[in-house]
Amino acid sequence: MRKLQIKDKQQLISTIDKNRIFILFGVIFLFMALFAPRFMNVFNLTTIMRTMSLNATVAIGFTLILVIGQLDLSIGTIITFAAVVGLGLKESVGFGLSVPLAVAAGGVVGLINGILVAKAKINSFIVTLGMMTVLQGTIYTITGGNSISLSTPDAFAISDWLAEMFFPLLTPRVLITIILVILASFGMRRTRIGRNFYMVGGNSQTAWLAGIDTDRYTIAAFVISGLTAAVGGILFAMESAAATLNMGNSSLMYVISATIIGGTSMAGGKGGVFKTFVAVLTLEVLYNGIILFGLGNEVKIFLAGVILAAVILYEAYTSYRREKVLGQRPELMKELERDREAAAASSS
Amino acid sequence: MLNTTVLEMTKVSKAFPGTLAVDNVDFSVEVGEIHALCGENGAGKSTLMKIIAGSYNDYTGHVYISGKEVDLHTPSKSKSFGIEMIYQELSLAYPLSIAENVLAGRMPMKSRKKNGKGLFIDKDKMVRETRRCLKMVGLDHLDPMLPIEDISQHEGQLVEIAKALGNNPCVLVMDEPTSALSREDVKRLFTIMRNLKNRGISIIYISHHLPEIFEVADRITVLRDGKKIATREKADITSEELVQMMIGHSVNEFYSHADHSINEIRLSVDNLTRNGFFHKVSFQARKGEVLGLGGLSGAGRSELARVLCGLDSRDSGTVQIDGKEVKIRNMGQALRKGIAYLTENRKTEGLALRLNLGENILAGIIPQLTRTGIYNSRRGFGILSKLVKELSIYPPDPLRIVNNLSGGNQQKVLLAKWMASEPKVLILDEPTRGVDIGAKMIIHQSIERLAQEGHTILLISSDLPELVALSNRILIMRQGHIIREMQKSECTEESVLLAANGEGV
Amino acid sequence: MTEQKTQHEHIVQPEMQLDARAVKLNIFSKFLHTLGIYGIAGLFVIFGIVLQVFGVINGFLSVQNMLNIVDAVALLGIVAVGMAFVTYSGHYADLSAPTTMALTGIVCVQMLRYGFLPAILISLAVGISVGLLNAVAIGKFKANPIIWTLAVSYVTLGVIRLVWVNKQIYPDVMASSQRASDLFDAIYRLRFFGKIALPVIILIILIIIYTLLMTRTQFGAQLKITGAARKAAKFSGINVERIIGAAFLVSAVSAAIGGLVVTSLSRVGAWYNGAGYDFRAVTAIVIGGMTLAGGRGSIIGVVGGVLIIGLMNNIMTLLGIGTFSQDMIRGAIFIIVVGVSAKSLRSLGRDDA
Amino acid sequence: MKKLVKLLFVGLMLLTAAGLVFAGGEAEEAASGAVEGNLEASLAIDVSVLTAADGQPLIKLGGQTRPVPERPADPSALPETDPLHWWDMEFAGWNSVKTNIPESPKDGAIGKRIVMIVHGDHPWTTACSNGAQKVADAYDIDLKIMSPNWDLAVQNQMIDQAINERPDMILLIPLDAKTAPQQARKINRAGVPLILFNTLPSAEAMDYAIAWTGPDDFGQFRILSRLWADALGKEGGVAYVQHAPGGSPYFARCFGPISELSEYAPEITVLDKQAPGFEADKTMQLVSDWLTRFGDELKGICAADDSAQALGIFEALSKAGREDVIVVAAGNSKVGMDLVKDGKLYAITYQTAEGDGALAVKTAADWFNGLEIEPVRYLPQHMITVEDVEDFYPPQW
Repeated sequence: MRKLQIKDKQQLISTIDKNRIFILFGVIFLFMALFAPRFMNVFNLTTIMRTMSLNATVAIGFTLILVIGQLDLSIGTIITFAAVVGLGLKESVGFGLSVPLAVAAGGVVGLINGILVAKAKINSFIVTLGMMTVLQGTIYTITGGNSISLSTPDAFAISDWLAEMFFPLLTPRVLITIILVILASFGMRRTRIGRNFYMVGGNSQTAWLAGIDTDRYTIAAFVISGLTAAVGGILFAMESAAATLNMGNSSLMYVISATIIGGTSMAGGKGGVFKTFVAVLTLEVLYNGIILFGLGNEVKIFLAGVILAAVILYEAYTSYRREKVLGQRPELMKELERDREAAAASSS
Repeated sequence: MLNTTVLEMTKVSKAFPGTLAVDNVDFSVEVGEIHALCGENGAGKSTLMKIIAGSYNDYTGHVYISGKEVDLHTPSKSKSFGIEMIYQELSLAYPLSIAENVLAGRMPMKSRKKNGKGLFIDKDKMVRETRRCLKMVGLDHLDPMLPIEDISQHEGQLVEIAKALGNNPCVLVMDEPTSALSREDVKRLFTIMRNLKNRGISIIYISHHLPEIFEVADRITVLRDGKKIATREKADITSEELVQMMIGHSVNEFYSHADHSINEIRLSVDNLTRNGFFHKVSFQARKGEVLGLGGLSGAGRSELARVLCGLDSRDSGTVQIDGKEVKIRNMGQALRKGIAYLTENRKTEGLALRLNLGENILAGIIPQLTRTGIYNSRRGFGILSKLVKELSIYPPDPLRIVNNLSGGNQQKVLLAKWMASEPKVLILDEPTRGVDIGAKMIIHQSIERLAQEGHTILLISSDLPELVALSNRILIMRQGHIIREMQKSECTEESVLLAANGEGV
Repeated sequence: MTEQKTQHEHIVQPEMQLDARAVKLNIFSKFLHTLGIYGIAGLFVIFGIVLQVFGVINGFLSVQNMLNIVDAVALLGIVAVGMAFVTYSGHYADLSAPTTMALTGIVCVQMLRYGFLPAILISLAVGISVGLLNAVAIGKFKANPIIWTLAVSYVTLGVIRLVWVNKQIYPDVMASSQRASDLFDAIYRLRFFGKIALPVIILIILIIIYTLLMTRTQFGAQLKITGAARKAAKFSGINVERIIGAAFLVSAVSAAIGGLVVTSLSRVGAWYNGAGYDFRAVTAIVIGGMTLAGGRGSIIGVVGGVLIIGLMNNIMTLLGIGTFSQDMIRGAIFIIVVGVSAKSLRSLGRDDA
Repeated sequence: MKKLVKLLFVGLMLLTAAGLVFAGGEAEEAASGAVEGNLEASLAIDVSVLTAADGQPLIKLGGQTRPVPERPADPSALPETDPLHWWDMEFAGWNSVKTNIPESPKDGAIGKRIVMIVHGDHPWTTACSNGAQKVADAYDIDLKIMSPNWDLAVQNQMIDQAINERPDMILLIPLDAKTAPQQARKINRAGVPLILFNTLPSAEAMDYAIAWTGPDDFGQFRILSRLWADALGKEGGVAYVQHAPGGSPYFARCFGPISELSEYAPEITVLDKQAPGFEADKTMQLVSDWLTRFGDELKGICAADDSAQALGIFEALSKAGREDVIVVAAGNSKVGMDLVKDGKLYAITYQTAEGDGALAVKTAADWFNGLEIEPVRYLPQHMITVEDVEDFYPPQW
């Protein structure tokens, strides 16, 4: 009986641990729903969804990058790059061609990152840091320092269409994001290719020995990261009907924070797209509530930092604890308990 | 038994920058045989096997499988010919589940058609298939969805074996599969191997453990310096001949039986307990004594050592050195009190592989080399050159990166690190694991000399001849308790083994 | 005994190993290996001289220009040599450096009302306490350095902005006396011999102290082993928690000093001071030959990396290359230099994988 | 256990649904109940007596407009040195075709609700908000200020939220000239009156706003450049330290002077222009390198920022012992004005931060009061030199 209880308690803790992002989301959402003025209405919730769209899309690829145990610091500039390419080419080739080109551009940047990481074996932190600088320069050069806007009726039409709520909480852009999240989440969990990414991140040596082409998966992860960043960027730019030269800059730190808060570990092999998505939603609900309370960005930055720090500390502390008890022998623990009981019995 | 050759390699070579690791080797494996591969560390065994497993794409020579010439340039290619390899170091993905590790690269997919390629993973089938594989190695009590990081190390080793068996291989390569296994598990493994053999599966078996080889192998091939020396039937060769072929000349004796004088008590441990790891351990060790710690893997010996040197915390009990109680909270304090610990995991815990020989040897005595706040590694040069010479570390170049040394020399570097710190009590945890015979002898002689000089040695070893030969007394641990103390006179390989298994008187 | 010894010498055979000297290297990585980062710096100088000889640019080879380069990178150097300890310890980078700089600066300006020296001491203490947060979480609990320092930088930024309500404060307004304000102003502007600025002197002092610290002290020697193999260091009796913590403290000290310098330069205490110095410092450190894996590189190398960045900017501006193209070139050179040096280390067998 | 989590989730969903039904209807009613006599009371309020923190009048209307030349057929075909090349940017809004602009209620500004969305946190923004608040207080307007911290996605969200609150007016500083059209259009389509201010948006955005108010960057810099050219003796080489790319200041504070001087002082040659960002040390290295490269040729520097950039410039100049280089810059930060007072900076433009916010609110009030609003309202144009710099102390930020 006793043993069962201990097991249940441990199970409870591990279940809570695994689902902590959902609980965090629930708590923050409930708090805002109860106390934040004008929070619970269709319009505001749709606003949250709309704002979340960019970072949620970008975070799909970034989660994949963390799952394979790498880092991609260039996602922020890829967002901008895709936006600039997509909108800049629209005049000459139309959206029908410029949007795929923009997405492809993101993919190409990811491909270069991936090849440098997988084949040239340079640390991804360095490759993507360098790529960030290169891309920023490229963006400024091809635009001549000029943001791009599309103030034509067809551009406005697409922009309006993307932003229009056709169902509570859903706009086409949000729907695209959600579809991508569902596809990626399902693919990562249920397909062999998806599981292989985890294998590569969990132990690339094992993966390679199991006949998984780790280089190809590493490159693929960077390409997907580039693609999702580009998709996020171009959709965002189309809805804004403009591409500014730093529109993606704030996404980098945001996406890193959200992915970590969502429970994906920097060490690789752990985490999931859906959890990251919920983490993005959580942050977005929090930020939205802060604005509704009339509080400033300083509160927002501070709270985001505290939550992130708490999550990291919690995770570090659990693995610190786990290391302490790793290898404990159950029969000896039982023996200890028997001794204690005996001692208690004899003293009473 | 059909006497057909399943795998044949002719004139196979593999060069690393600056050296020929495998030099023009011919090697063949018959259907349904257990073929042992012997040689010292660096003889080229592992490289040869990695060629078979498809780890290199730039070897030269020819490989034939069932008479057909093939290229084994990637692991997946080798797998497609039914070659499976079990690696010496665990190659499991720790955050992932057992099932995913066992079925790595061949996850079952849902599909309407039979054997058709589906898109999604069939989870039920995955669990079923994993259970089947685990059952072969006696791990069917484990939940296949448990992540590897939640199971113990020797279970991990068995999972590794289950993984290879699950692929229905026709050639199975085992690179020191028993080094982390307990005696029971080794027995079970040998049974599995014989069963496989009877089913016509060929096994290539690499081990340093000669008794094991003579127990299971049908044929033995010896490599030395990358060249093949000979292939013999087991019946045609004796242990001494085999050793001679491996090291190139004959040795008269493995171990000397020095008699240690018994002095005053140096280390006294009383009721030491770490909850869940070992309970109420008490013993005493004298100056100049080699105290052996026998037992099966997982009996709590390494855990005891870790607590003694402050790497883990204790829950109760006392430790005295030279009659004074010491409270040790970390390894730095342990060193100051005169306790040093040579870890069993050379590559992860023992050495900084990317640093050079000198830096590694001096790593433990940095405080001693620091005077008035100034650290000068040159002060350690005397100790360094003395130790390098004493242990015949090759090459004797203090600037050589340790990663580029052979396993035996790495182990010598590790021992040198602790000899440099001149400890009162030196705990050696598997000091000769995975080490070639030459290095092993040098290490043994150093241990004896240390004892003669008055150091107290706690020797943890699963190598029974070594344990029996070197120890003055042996304490047997089993499941976290010391269950017996054996004097030198009553120690034989057999008696120790029986005691460790909880049998015998 | 002696008999046995001779026997050992027999047993020791020429073993298989990678012979470093036989490894074929391409010319560039050989060059990089022998001369290190100063080889590249030398290449840049030669390039500059050639350009000047052919009249493409002028004024490159002058004392004043070289001083300008040093002046311009002194601040980056101060931050980078400190953060180098973090990289050396195998913990990538200290992303909290920029906000540590801002915090130190704004606290110092705020405290100028109590006089110059108290302000400096208090603010340095505050800056270093940020490092203490990193030291505990990363040293003791093994939190991931990148995201932990990122979180700390968020928290610090939040604190600065909450306390000073998004305002910036001025030393001459806050100071109790003109003297305090002038002294604060002089942190950046004081010049020795009319040429060499105080930050350069600070940098030189830091280089000397840090080099000694890294190569000549117990801490440095133990840090190297900790950086190269944390577990092995722990098993060698090194208190890795304290060593790693100390590395983050050194980084915080440097960032705090850098914060004072940058605040003195811009004459305002504000939350955005120091922005961008995290990635810039990493760039310099990595170009300077320190690998992210830890335990390899030197302070002198990092200074070389800093100088290369200065030289690169100088030559590109002298050539009249625009800001935008400069970014592209900088990023590309960064990847190439690091890639080649990583490759040469690998082929020398000095780095795994 | 999993069930529990699922239950929690389902509960949340239900709660959300309930909330949607509950609040699903329209957001709050527009506030302003027209009070009798409100208009007269509003019109009677005189905000011209208000002063900014620097002692200058907060709002100085009239005399700030300047002649708008004819738009050339294709401005971009002209060279960059031609002033008319910049027509679309410089005179954005003057020939806008107003679309779907709401009628003024003409019931007075008192008691109205205004949401002001700025671009991000900065001491400048704080001063700007203070100015806006002063005018709002004078009119008893309920002013709510939101700051998106320089993030476009957040600014878009704030626009949505502001629309959701149904205020009487939205005041907006677009994060970028080019994002303004769609943002303005969105507010316009929601039927909320809009005034854009500070950042000069693309011309299209002006169609959807009642007006734009703010500094005349091009105009200011044309005046500044003439002053500068006179000091330079209308000859010699000059260089430009540019604003960060991605907005009108990047062009106005560099090509404004260049195009103006191409006519006014054609002997002045442009040696280089670079955008090192707003960091003193980077600017210092840039200018040091310029001094090495151009030597005595370099006679003047025009900077887009009078604090960090200007400090970097003077550090470089003092190191090289070049007291003769004439430097002008934009803005009147404390640092910049100190430099003017010390006789280092030759001239800076007067960019009143408080006035910027104040003018926007004042224009809104005028609209509520039913007054005629010109499409573009400029802040006063003034150059601060050593002669009158004392009048602008204490600095606004």
